[in-house]
Amino acid sequence: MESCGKKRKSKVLPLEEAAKLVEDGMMLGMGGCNSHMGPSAFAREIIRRGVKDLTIVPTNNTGYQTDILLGAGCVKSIYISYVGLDYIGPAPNFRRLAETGQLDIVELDEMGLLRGLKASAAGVDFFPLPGGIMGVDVVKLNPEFFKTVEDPFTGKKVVVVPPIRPDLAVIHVSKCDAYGNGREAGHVQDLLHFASNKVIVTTEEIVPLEDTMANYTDVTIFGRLVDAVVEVPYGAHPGECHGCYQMDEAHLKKYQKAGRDETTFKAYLDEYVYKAQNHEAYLDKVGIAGLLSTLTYHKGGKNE
Amino acid sequence: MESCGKKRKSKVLPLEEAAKLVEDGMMLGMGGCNSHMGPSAFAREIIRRGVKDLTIVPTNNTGYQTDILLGAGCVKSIYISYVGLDYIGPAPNFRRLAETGQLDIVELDEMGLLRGLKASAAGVDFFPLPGGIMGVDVVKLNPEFFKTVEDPFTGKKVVVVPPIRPDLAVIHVSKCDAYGNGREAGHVQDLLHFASNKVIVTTEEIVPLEDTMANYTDVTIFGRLVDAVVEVPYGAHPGECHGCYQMDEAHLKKYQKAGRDETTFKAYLDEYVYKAQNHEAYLDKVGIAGLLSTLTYHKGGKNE
Amino acid sequence: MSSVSHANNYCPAEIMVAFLSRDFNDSELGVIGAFSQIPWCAIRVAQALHAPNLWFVCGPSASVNSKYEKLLWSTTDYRLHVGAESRISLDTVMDMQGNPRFIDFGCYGGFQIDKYGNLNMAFIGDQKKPKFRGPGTVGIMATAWLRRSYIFTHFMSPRLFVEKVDFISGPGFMDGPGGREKIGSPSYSEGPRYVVTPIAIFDFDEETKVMRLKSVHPGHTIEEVKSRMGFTPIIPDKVPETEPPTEVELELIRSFDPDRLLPLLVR
Amino acid sequence: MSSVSHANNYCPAEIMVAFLSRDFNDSELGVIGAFSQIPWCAIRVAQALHAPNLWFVCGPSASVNSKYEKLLWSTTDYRLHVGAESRISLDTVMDMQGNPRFIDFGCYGGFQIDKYGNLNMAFIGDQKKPKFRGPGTVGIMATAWLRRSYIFTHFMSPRLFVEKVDFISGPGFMDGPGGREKIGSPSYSEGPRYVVTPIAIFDFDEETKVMRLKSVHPGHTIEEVKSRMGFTPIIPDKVPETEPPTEVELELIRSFDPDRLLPLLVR
Repeated sequence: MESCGKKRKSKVLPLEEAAKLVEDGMMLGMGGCNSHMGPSAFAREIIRRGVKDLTIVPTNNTGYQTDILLGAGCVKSIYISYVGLDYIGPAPNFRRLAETGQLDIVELDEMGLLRGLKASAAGVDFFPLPGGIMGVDVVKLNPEFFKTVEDPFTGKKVVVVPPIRPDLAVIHVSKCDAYGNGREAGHVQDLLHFASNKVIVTTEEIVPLEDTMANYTDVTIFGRLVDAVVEVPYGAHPGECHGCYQMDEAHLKKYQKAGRDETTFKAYLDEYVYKAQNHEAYLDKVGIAGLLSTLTYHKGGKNE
Repeated sequence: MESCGKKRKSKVLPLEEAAKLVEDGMMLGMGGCNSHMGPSAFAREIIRRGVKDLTIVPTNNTGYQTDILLGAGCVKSIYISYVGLDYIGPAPNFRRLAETGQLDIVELDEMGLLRGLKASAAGVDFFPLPGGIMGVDVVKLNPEFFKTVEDPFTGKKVVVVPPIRPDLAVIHVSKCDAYGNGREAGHVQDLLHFASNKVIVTTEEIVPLEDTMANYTDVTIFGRLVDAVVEVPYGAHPGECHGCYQMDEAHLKKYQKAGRDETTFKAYLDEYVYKAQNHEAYLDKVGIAGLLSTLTYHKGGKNE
Repeated sequence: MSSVSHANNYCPAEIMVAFLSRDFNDSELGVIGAFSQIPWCAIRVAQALHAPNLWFVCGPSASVNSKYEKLLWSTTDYRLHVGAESRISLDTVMDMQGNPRFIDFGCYGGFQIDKYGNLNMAFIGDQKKPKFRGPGTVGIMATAWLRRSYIFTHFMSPRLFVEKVDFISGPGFMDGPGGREKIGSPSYSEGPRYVVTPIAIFDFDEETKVMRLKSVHPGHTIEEVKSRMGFTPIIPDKVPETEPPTEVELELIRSFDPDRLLPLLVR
Repeated sequence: MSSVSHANNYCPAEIMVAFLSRDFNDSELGVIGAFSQIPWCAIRVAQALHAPNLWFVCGPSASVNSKYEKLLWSTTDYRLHVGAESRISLDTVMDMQGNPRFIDFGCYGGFQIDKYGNLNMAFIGDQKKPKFRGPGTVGIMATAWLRRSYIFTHFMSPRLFVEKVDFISGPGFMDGPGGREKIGSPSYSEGPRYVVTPIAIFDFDEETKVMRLKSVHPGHTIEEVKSRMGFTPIIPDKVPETEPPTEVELELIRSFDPDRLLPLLVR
């Protein structure tokens, strides 16, 4: 008697279908921290689709997942606090395009960026920053983003930032059910999906609802806000997916080298994105040895 | 070689010692929601100490744990969004003292109260509220708390609230280790301890650090901010402690009845607080039958 | 509806549950507060009957999509974490209320409700020494922010339904047309949609924003409704009977209320 | 210290770790960012040696009091959740930076550091077409907010130590005395305390806020230090040698760095 026969609707989509939600000119929120937990497979898929003129909003640090979009010509503008490949080195396309004047960079700091996202998540018109940022260079460079109001309680001047509201956010997690309840194993970047108009979750594994319920206090992605769930094993490769696999250091070094030059990066894209026409073909190209290397926690060094 | 012999210092204090941290005139943050998860034993202990002139800041809804302080004459002023005993009925002392003009009530709503706490947690000078509160009665009644600024981005008028920063917060949890890493089993009221200058955690059980580490994603109380950890089994009684025991409905009904009148409430305090000179004596007074009744999930009704 | 078989042995709270549940749409997100037995049942019935994708947050317990089997007195009860799909912090609950993507509806009450659907949960008289002291505004300012809200009551009386509330805890249409705009409510926030009581249902006149009788529950009359109110609502020429719970609805409602709390709630 | 036996076979990063670890106090809370191998080691050594109650948050991995056994290249590595006592959301990390009760210290770097301890992580030249594009300001605006900060570098050169940074990502003393007050830094925030490099340690003159040579590591000279800087720091009449790691410290450092990453980090 407790069921009407109508079933709860799955939000699961194939990668190719979910990628169609990304339209030219969108503001796209990119999950991940450095190259960890980035929706890398999703980024490669929208490159294949030839998406243009994106504005990228990363959740603070971003790496491969954003740099590859830059190198593939998908991006017009980017909000930044950090773009880089962690200890591997600079994000090569970011640096090259910036230094040749081909990239519109909204030069923020972490606090400005994340408080802009919080303002959006909270549905408020701006967010005040702590004292100590007044007249600092990020503020001077972005007079349209950092503004000053008078604190009505003390008369003190306070810097505030406006809401940043991506049209669509893409977040990679280790586990998510078909209804969008997702679990981040490591760091918690739930802020991005609360701040965005649409949300795509890519996940290493689609888990049954029962698994969600058995671990409900670990759910960090609020399923109701999720528009599509995409199962993409190794979806963060060559970045790390917390709880699943490590960074593919060898691949990232290759990537980093290729990206320093337009020609060599085109060759990289040809090999790993265009000729590898889908995610499975990409993984084939990376090869079993490459994938297995990311499963070994203790590599290199005497303990390993 | 990894240890210097110096040991990590336990924050564990007996209830009587921890209660001494509460001083006359303090702004005291009270955890709990309605009478659930309230630091009730702690409240009774500060009544025994005869603390005066407190300003109470509850994390939104509050019940027994605050009402008993009001009835015992410990409180000068209270920030409110809700004081009541849930389905049991009105918080009797709150109502009686308010209706006889003996209580200074800062009449807020949940958003104003919790955003004030968030401003404090974030170390910012104010917090903006969503549109829709301009000129509403809570705002009119508290011109010093709800102020208006012009949004520098749109020119729109925005209502903002100042930080609320309790001198001391008291929070009850089901599990906490000796270093202050606490876990709330049900709802998450971490905001209060982030917003306060000092924090006392009362806990049903002090767990070993290993237990914390094995469940670290469920830790909601950040141990570094905690000044004292107090083991108080049945510390939320007669309220519910999520994951441990249910409300003692019979006791709360008795309490509710007693609190309607000054004389009967004095008798209640005598019986359960003053003559029961410590928490164990209180539990003795409640009796085993009363305590056991709160352990039965399915009571009353045909399924039960 | 001609082939639908209606029940006639329901209690007042059950017709209220049935009415509300039909108005909750699939894929929406509802939020319920404390003392919300009727909305809880309505959500569970809607999920089972026509809205399997309806999400709900039980505010006081912080649980999302709780699957606890039966109605409880308190929505702060930990049992409402049974079958939950996540839990949310108080700070996120605040975010949800301002965020346009988040909550579709909430259900609220008060000890005073006026003709513009404003609610009072705070006090009557002088705030420093009130004639009547209520528990406080709680989270019902949300009626200013959410996409829509429902007002529900456990009884009807002229002291509950007043011309003008003494204090607005939950903004309805404030002082009438344009009232919500004046306080800055977002344009997507329609305000209170229905007032659901044990004997009748009201909506609000599109033009004047005054409470309007929409239907009277079987067994009750317009005169009875009027006599239990402190102001006269708009009463259209034809006022239909409220559709009773169907047999299917009633069976479902009772499956969620095996302890029969609903009949105790509204007598 | 007379009875303490010092090591002499340490690498530059190891003397840096030893120096920092001695300055981290018991019961404090430190925060570390990305590419922070030296601060990570210093915290672990301090915890083991003299500050068992030192807390630390590994910002990129969001873990609190990680007990992972050995130094890793990346502080975003999931292994840093091993033995963690909690994890914190990005939003809470932001709260922590403004909240006066929270963080005692952080350790930061940049590709330009100037005589007032200002850091640049963003760019050199015209922002629209920079001569050099760095990764961005990240979270090092925190130097304006935290109780104190440390600057650490993996090398020394005149291009790193410049008279004036092209862009202030992390405020040191800005343009000198009163500089932090002008930007509104809280009064409890002392700014950068030490600059820790592979060959020397600096502090800041109390009056002028100009970087001042505090000590030179054994085997290095004042002249060498000066030759590797693009400005002349204050050089007191007597500049002592930096105290090397003790045998005990060095053994501990290496116990946390069994893979010997530190020697690779600073050559």
